[in-house]
Amino acid sequence: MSAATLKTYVLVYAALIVLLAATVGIAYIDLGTPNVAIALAIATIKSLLVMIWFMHLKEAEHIDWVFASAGFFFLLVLLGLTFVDFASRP
Amino acid sequence: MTTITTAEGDAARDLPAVVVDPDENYLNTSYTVKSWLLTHDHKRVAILYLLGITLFFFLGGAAAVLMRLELLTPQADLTSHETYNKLFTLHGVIMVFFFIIPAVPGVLGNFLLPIMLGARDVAFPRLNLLGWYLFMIGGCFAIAAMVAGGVDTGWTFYTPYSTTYSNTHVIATALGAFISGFASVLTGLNFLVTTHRMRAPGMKWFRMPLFVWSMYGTAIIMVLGTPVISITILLLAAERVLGLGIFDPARGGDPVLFQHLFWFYSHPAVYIMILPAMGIISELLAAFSRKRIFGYGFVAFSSLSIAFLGFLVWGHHMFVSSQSVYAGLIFSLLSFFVAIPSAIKVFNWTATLYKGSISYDAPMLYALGFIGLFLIGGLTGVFLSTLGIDVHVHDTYFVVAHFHYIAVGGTVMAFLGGLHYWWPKITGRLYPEVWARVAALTVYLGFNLTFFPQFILGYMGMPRRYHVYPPEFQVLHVLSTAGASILGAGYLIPMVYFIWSLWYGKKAGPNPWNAKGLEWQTKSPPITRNFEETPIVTEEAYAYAD
Amino acid sequence: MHTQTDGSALATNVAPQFDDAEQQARSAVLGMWVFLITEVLLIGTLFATFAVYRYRYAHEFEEASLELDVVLGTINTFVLLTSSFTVALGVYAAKHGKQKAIVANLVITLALGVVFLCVKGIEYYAKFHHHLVPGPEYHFPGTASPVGHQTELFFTFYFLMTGIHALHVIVGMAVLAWVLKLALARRFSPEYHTPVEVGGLYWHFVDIVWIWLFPILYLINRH
Amino acid sequence: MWELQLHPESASKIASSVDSLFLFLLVVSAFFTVLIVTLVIVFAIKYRRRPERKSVQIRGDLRLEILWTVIPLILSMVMFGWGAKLYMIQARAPADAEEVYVVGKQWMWKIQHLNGPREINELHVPVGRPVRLIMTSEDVIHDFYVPAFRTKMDVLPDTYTSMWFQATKTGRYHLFCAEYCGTGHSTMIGHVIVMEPHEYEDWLSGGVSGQSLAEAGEKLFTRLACHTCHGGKPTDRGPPLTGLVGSTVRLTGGRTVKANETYIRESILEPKKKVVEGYEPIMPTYKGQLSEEDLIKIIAYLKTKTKPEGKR
Repeated sequence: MSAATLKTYVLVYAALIVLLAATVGIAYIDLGTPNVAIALAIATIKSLLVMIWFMHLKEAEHIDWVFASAGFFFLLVLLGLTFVDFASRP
Repeated sequence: MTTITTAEGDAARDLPAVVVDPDENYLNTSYTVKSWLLTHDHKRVAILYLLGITLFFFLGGAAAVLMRLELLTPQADLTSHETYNKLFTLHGVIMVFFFIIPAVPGVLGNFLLPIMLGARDVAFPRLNLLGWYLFMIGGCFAIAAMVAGGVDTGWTFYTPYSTTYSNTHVIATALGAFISGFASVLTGLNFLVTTHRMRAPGMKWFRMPLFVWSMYGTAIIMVLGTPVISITILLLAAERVLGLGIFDPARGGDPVLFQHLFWFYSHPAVYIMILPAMGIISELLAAFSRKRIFGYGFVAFSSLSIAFLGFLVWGHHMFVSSQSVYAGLIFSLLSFFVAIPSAIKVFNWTATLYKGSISYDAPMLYALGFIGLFLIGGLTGVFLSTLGIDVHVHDTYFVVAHFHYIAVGGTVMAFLGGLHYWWPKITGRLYPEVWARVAALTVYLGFNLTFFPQFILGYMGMPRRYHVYPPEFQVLHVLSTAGASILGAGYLIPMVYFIWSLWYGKKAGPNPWNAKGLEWQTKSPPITRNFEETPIVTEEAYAYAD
Repeated sequence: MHTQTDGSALATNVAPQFDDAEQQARSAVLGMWVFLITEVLLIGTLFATFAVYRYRYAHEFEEASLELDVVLGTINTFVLLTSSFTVALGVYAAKHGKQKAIVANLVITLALGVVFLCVKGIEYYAKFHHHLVPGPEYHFPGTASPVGHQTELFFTFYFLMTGIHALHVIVGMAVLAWVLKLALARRFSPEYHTPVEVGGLYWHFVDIVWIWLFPILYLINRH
Repeated sequence: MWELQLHPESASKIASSVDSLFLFLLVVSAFFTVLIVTLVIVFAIKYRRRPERKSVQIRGDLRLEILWTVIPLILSMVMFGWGAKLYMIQARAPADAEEVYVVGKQWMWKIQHLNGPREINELHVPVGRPVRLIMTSEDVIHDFYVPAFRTKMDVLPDTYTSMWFQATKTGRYHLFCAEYCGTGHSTMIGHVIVMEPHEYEDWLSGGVSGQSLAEAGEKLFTRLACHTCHGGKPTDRGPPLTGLVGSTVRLTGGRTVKANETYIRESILEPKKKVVEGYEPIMPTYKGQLSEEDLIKIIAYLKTKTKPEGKR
């Protein structure tokens, strides 16, 4: 629950920029299907960095965590069950 | 249940005392129109909502009356095809978006939630008022569309009919629903934050009244579901105006995707309608059998699980839509799971009556009636989750009857019961008990006569949204219309005596029902800040000892 | 803590429905998170719709995606990430009562917002120029089917998603401008800085949306 | 006119199964409704408020909660399984089902039999033989609903959906459009006429057209000169079409697709969307030149082009 210091912010920012470079770079290497997975994984990590440190979830109460993840969870429900239909069509 | 003691902040008394008129309450602090239109008081916002939804209820009801009259005979006598289609669209849009969804949360939720928690107001009073304005503006869009010539897509707005083929005022109506969606979001947001942050000292989660639990579940659905319908409506409007191809199969779009997005909200919206009603019923049963609700924890958690599971079952509206067979199987299976928490509630309510001390006041008559009607509505929902049966009765009057048993037999009955129960608190006046019991029985009889024949019609194969129909269905339609006229009368009676009671009703004390709950421990009507002193809660809900 | 009567309402910046500043601040932050849930689902629904069509028309969407300018997209991502950083610094400054730093960071953030919108405008102009705006003028130069509407669908989503995102950038800038106005009036202190924090949360959310838009629109299948 | 009928006619193989399942649900529902309503009434009377009696506070009972969670759960799983079984039967038409094409438009049903006859708002079928409907719409979504057969299916524009039934009783049954489709929705009705097989054969041969759907399709195929590219020779610019329907096709880029009616329709109208592996995307579109009925004719013709015996 310790409050973030200036150093943390700088480190998080640096990490975000490195990840940006990584995602652009990897996009130009042909890896087949993993390209999509890697791009989405990097986006997930970047979002988590922003949410945990910049948006102070690290110092937040449990309920803020629950609410912060609820939106993404139900979005996955929407995406998942819709794809059950579209992906299993003949 | 609670004892009101002075909170440990006596320092406040040293401040220059505001001279308080002992008769002052939230209604008589000011009489100006401005004081109402710019109010931050959740109780006044509730009254504003009450006026709004009453207006829309009678508007939607008028459309229903015209439809029922038209359906007396198999052929078209009263209206043209166009007019009939516009009538059922109007009825659906108004009743769903502007009556049932805001009714209980907007009126009883707004009035009671902060008081039941021991708070002075909701967390964001200005947003609360803004919500009412958005609701009314949205309603004005819908009414304007009607006045300008109406809309004929059905409240479901299915593409490509709504985007390409209908020549009516689709956009104005859709924008009406879009704007009022924000009102829903603001209500839900306020309820969630208020419940988390504004509980009085000692008001632990498992001391909260079940009405608050059900409002909490409702708020979750409002916050999670509404944005999806908002953006979907926006895409629909963009497609219609700009000629984009998002849902248009001729341009690579998929109309079935529209149905997925539409029902992702619109199925949980059914739980926005019924969860608050369940909360009211829990309050009424406890108060009029003078008992703690049997299995309080199970009833509380069933509200949350209904809110959660409600998001997983939307595809059961699409069993014959050409969605894949596997999707159909999964949605059917999940739909059965949502039946379980509803069943748990019904069993616990019934068990609550056991060894109670039951009185037959009008609110209790509504509550007992609710159990029967909700039972039928819920069980026929199980029929519709069952794949083989749904293929036959989908889009027939069976579905129409089912959702009216839930939304009207369930929610409207509960809303009326709740309105009677809390009327003395809201207005400070008692309603005439005899008339109220007569009205409750009239509504009950009229409702069943209107909608039970529609189950049979549906199984016989009568499709919904039919202006003319084969003659063999006529007898049941005539029965249904007869019931509707009784039902209509049943709704008008309370309207009359509620207004009458504002001037001539007996004055109510703080607690006319001798009930438990923080709302009965403050004056009737309450003061603007709800409580003279912040209450401190020391007992669980429904701590009846007699 | 719950000793509210008329007395503490007189304390600055505490609305009458709250007991104290702490309750008010916690309510505001939670309220913002709840609001962000609705935003996640609002924009998320567009992502889900996009995903369905990308799955169905994978080839055409990949072709169309090549028409987007990765350099400008990368610049804009960099701009928004940096603005998120400066907003975070602004909140940090507010927590520590550094008035000048709050103002400076907010000004930089707003400037970066303007840069983002300008770059976006350049991109839109190029698309317009190349007849890639869905509508009667639409013409796709690549090898994909000229009659199929699938690449047009991609650009429909490109404009819808980036357009709605740009709208959020503008709203976010308006919020931050209001916060800046309060900062200039020296309204914030280590005890009271809720508007900075809440405005910051919104801005970070706008950044996160772009973090997702960038790869799915510009990057996937670049090679 | 004032006859009262409480049960729909049952005239297909699946209808009696649906009715049995419905009856099962009805009995279960009636049991719980009677149980709850009786308990409510008994409690309400027995424990009515009397000055000398107080309510007894009971907090709950875990055993009861488990009981009334588990019993409905078991019952509902039975219902799910039974309903799913019927759904799977309805989803899979028997291979020997006779095919009939249906085109819905605002506000009529156009029906084409393989042997030639065309009808509007009427569908003649033989009793005792499975019939598969292949359906599409010219405009909005419709729904082909025959209550006596207990089955319905949405009819969508720009794609084919299908449903099947096997009539068990001769007679004349209602056909409804069950998906709201605009002004004349309630007039988009008709009849399904179930006939004895020999009467049905007579009816078919009495049709005015004289040429079968496939024959008409073949003429169209020749008139449009499709055979110049799809002649079946290895040197042709387009892939061979013999034995195509029902096979699995490899596309450029390695994907495979099942060559069903929707695929063929799409390949005629948007030929460059799914190109067969080894061929150039050079086929022009036939969008705007072919009506839904023309497309059905060509599909019916292609279905007759099966490979010689023995080869698969």
